[in-house]
Amino acid sequence: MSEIIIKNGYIFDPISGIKGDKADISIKDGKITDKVSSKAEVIDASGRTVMAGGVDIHTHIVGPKVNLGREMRPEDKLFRGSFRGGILKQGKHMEMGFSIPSTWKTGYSYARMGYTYANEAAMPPLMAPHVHEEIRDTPIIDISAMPVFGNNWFCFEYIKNKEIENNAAYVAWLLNATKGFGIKIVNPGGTEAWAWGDNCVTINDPVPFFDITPAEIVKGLIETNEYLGLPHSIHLHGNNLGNPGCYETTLDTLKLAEGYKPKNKFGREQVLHNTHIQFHSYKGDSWGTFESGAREVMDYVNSNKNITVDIGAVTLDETTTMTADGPFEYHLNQLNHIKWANVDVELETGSGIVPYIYDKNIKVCGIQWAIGLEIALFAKDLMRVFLTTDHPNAGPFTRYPRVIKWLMSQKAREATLDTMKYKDKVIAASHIASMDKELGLYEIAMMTRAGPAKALGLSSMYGSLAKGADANIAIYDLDPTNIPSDPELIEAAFQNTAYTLKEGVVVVKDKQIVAEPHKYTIWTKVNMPENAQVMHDVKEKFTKNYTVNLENYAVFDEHVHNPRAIEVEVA
Amino acid sequence: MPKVIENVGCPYCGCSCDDVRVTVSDDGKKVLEVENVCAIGTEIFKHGSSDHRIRSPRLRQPDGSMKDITYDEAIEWVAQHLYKAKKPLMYGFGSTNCEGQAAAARVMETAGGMLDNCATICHGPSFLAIFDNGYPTCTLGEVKNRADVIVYWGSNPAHAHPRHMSRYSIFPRGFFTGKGQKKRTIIVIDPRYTDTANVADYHLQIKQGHDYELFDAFRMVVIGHGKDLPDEVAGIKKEKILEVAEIMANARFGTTFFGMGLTHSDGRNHNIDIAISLTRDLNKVAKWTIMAMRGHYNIAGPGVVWSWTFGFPYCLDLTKKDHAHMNPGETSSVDMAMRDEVDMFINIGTDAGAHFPIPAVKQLKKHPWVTIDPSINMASEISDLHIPVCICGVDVGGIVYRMDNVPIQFRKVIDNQGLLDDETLLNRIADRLDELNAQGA
Amino acid sequence: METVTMTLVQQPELYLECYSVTPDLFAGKSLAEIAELPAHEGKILWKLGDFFKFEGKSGATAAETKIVVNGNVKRMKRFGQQMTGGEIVINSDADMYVGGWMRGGKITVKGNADSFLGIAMEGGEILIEGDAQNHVGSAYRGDWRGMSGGLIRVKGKAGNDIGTAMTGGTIIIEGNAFIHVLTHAEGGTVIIKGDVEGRVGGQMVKGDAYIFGNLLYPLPGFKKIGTVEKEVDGTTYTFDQYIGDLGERKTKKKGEIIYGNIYMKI
Amino acid sequence: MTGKKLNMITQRAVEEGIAMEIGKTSREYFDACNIIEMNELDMKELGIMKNTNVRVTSESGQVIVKAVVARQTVYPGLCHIRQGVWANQVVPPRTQSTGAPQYSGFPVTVEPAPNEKLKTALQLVQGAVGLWKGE
Repeated sequence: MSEIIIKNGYIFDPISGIKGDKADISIKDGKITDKVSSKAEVIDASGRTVMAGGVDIHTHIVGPKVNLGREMRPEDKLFRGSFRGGILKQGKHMEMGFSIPSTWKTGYSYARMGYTYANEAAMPPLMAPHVHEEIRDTPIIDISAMPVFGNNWFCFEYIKNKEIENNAAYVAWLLNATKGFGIKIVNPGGTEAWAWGDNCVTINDPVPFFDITPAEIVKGLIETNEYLGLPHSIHLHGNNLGNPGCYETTLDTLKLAEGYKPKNKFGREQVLHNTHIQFHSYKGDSWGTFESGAREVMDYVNSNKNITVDIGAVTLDETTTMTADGPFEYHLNQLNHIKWANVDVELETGSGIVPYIYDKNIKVCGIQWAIGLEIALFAKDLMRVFLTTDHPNAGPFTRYPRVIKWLMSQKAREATLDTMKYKDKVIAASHIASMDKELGLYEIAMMTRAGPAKALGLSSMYGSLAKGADANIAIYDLDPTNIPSDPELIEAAFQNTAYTLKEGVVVVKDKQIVAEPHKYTIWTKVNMPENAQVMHDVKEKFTKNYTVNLENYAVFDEHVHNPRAIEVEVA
Repeated sequence: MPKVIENVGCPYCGCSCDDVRVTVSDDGKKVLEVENVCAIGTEIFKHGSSDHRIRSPRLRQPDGSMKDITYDEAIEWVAQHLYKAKKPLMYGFGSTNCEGQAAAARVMETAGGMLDNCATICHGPSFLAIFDNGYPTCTLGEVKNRADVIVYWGSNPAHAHPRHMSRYSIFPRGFFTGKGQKKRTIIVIDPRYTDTANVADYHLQIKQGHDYELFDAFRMVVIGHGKDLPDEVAGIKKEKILEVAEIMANARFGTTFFGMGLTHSDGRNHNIDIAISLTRDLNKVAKWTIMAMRGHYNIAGPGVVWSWTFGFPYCLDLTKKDHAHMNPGETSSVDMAMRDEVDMFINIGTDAGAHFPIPAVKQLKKHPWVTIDPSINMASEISDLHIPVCICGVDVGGIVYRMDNVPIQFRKVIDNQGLLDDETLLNRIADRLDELNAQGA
Repeated sequence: METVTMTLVQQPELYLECYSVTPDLFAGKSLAEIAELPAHEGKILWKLGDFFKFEGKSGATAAETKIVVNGNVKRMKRFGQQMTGGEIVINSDADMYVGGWMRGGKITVKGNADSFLGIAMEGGEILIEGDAQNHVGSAYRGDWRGMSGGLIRVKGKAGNDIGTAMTGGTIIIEGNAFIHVLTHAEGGTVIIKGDVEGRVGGQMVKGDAYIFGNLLYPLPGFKKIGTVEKEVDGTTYTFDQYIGDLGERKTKKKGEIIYGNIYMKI
Repeated sequence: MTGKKLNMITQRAVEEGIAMEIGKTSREYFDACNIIEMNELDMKELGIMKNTNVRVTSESGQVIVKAVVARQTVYPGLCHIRQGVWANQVVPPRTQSTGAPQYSGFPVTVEPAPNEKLKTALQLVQGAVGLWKGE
């Protein structure tokens, strides 16, 4: 079948340890290989940077909460079309939306940035068919979605009763029913409390009526995850997000992982992934005394190898915040008084949505921006610290190139600081001005593909240019031997690739979408004996408490688009 | 042997009940019996296997009569007319699965036209309110398991959503609501003493068209300005307002269900907008949610599908081809009809002939009119072309969105007997349009 | 100031979107270039020259350019959209979005204007000699930032949603208005010289409404606090002052609660 | 004119829902939808006998329907025609720039018309667009 050779590029592939060597990449039948015939199509990458396709470990791009965000923000689309200088139609469909792009724009934009995999960070199990409908309509990129478990009534009961085996059987059943990828936890216990208008702001606040604490939920789910040996670890958005002083809760939460070791066949080394840690690294006791806690948090992360994090960098845009952390969004809305959506989901989870403007002329926003970057700059091991904006919460994913620019260039950071109204106060409350570290392309490759792929347990398929991996490749118009002194050119290079290949098909050429080949839904199939107790419990809850029949709950096969199962055996 | 199919979704109202039991004939062509379903749902399943069902497209002839044509001919007719029209409008989708709605999006993006759904004359104002003020809501199971105070405002589920009260709101016993109706307080606000008001603890017989004032009054009480209330607001005495506001503020978990009484009266979206503001206020003192009583079993569907496709739930202007525009009042079906803004009309999965004000029907009828619908209805009987299709939930399955935006997977219960489903039909029209566009370019 | 006169020579079959008719887009262009500017009729992309003939000449900048529109352009939308300066005079009725998102300059419509007049306007001046329809100086759907500056004067009457989500600027309706004035407003001034059916200041955080005629259905959320004299549109009158919306959140300035105001002319 | 100005609304009824699914050309739909529900006091004042025909006129049209005392009662001055073909002969298409017509809360004049005949749905709709072939 088809053969391609990418010639003379500068290769950055942390999975293989290649740090900018000039080499060729061979592709055959959609996979990376070591050699191809002379008939192979040649792509000239001389003077360009070659990396594996980007892997986004945490993003909100498909599903009910994302879509309600799209629905409730027509103004996010106003004058953003080509009509007034926006994106001209390139693919099969028009591209709409800025902070919450349409599914079509989402796929096209990721591909143009050289990304080929995205992990949807929160799927309400009851709404799984919706998530899969949107996956079908998101072109080019492979997508996995993580069901949320941190406020699930079944998990509460099993963990409270210390029935890890039953909890594992339930998790396995739900991953299968929803075609989900791994265990997501959002504000453990707090979202259930929010169903009564309450919250859990420390890891020891009891969940109303359930006689369990967030700490117990997190530990129980770590044990469950390692019992099953899932490709990814638990993926945690902890308690008390976004409040001044929350870094202490974060440290308490991270310490819950102490003593746990990863158990899996996928090369994953962490037991806990703490997502968008920028939002969890705030010091101070009010908005007035708000300051960066990035150093304290990263000191802990740096010295504990069983933890990974993603940064959740603030991009200083008007965006839309959305999370399964229902109480957080309510309180955010009490601060900014823009519109507020909330969806509590029976027995499982909740969510909230509030538009938000990270205004460079507001002191707190400036400090938040600094913290996101500090997290990455303090990191000692960038294979454990990943680039995200918690899209769209801290900013749209289409700003990743801008975050890369800030990480690679102190000059760019200073230029942004200079535009802030309260520059001096931002500097006083953060570390950013004193940090002269500038990341290189190898480190960017760690943060954007190799690291996330490894943490997801998928590095044999994604985020790698090693033989046998999917031929997902980004070729950037950036010469590593001659990095431009103007940081804007770095951003421009990462915004639109010279080429993006998805499974060996050129999908972007010269910054334009040129093909929309088939794509996968990645999910985790746990093979384990049926657990009679758990199936009994499931039937009972569906009879008594759910409003959807059990037989209509699991996503029908015909509604799952191109599934690609990651198989796990549990005896 | 007749076959029993369980867990079937009911294609009638926004309750989207998924517990229907249907018995079908041995050959899979006839519905013999339907259980667990309201009186209206029963009729749909019966109609699905009726001998009177239209099974072939029909084209109006110069003498006014209708003549059977093939699907191929019908597809060609629609594609050619869409291609020629400067601003065609496709409207409907109350009775179409999401797959069909996605295919419709493709057709109208390809054609460069207007795309709208029944919400435009129904809960469209609710969308406008959601745009302006958000939507603090929940799934129906939350109401069942937690709610102790229920408000039906301008909605009459006893008639419009026959199983709503028994499955989700007033009567069911849930996890924290083991006593069912006994421990729930039901408040109905409606200018009529409806059959729903008949089962309520409180009926506030509001002066029609003055809901906004009453919401304002409730908000004053919640925020602490109860003493500043006038003696009467919208026909309701101050004492009664204070009493009911107190019940709402003391709820453990409350839900306001609202309907056409708010969306169709003066102020439209503003009546819902202020209801959302009241909901937000109540969350300072209680837990409160709000939900639109969406009419059809999948009328939430197009809003969901088109939001991820284009970013807007309805009233879409796709004429510019590389970006979408939406502004109800301008891009809404009835407004466009009355202003004579469009030059072709496709009525799909609804009956604009019966449900639009007659002046709007007359305006649209000045241009080519296509009806895509399983039934004979007013729209089909005035159209130039009627294309029959499968009924979602009867002879084709698919995903539908319940009134709380929970996706429900519908099953097919009988054989389609040669009828095309919406998705297939629309994709074939889009394929043909692609060809015409390619030839034209 | 230079003047371009555009005269209708061909009526469109449907509605024509005249988003290109702004001093900004005309400035510095020859008449032939102006005639090449785009206009949409449904999905058909036309040129302005397909419908209008052009005379005169444009100025070097928007501020130095005046556009006079002749002929019946009742079925044409979006005149003066996003303009930043200069002037447009329309000697006819005009359709929706006259002066939408306008930032500066002046528009005069000698006849009636349809809905969404001056939507999300930031500055400049609009004068409508006839009536306007709904959503005068309101916000675009979903936006909490409505009209923020400038002046809209409608000599005739207007419909519902006047100054919705307004944050600044002034709207004067010399005739009657229907319902929803300054709903959700956080600033700005609306003067209605005729009668209003109701719903003035609902959900209003801040802002000032002046009503010269009757207000048929006042909202419960407004409370009378006194009588004041105020100069409005050049003349001084005595008003009863009401504050509200007492159901809506309020901001504070120097410890004082700021209310929205309705001034009813005595 | 002997009529009286009333405020009209149109809403869903379960009878209408059932009949609609049977078919809009059915006897059931005809029976379910061509009635106006009124307050007894208004009917007395207008001299309308129960179950006799009346003429309802609005700014945008008129229709003959049968007057009944509302079971789901309306207060004096308010009347209700179930949603559907007959109601839509008089519903004003104005939308207040929202897209939704004035289905609820518009002035109509109701006057006795005991000798006028009710029209079928098809007669009304096809008649409005010049396609009605019957008498």
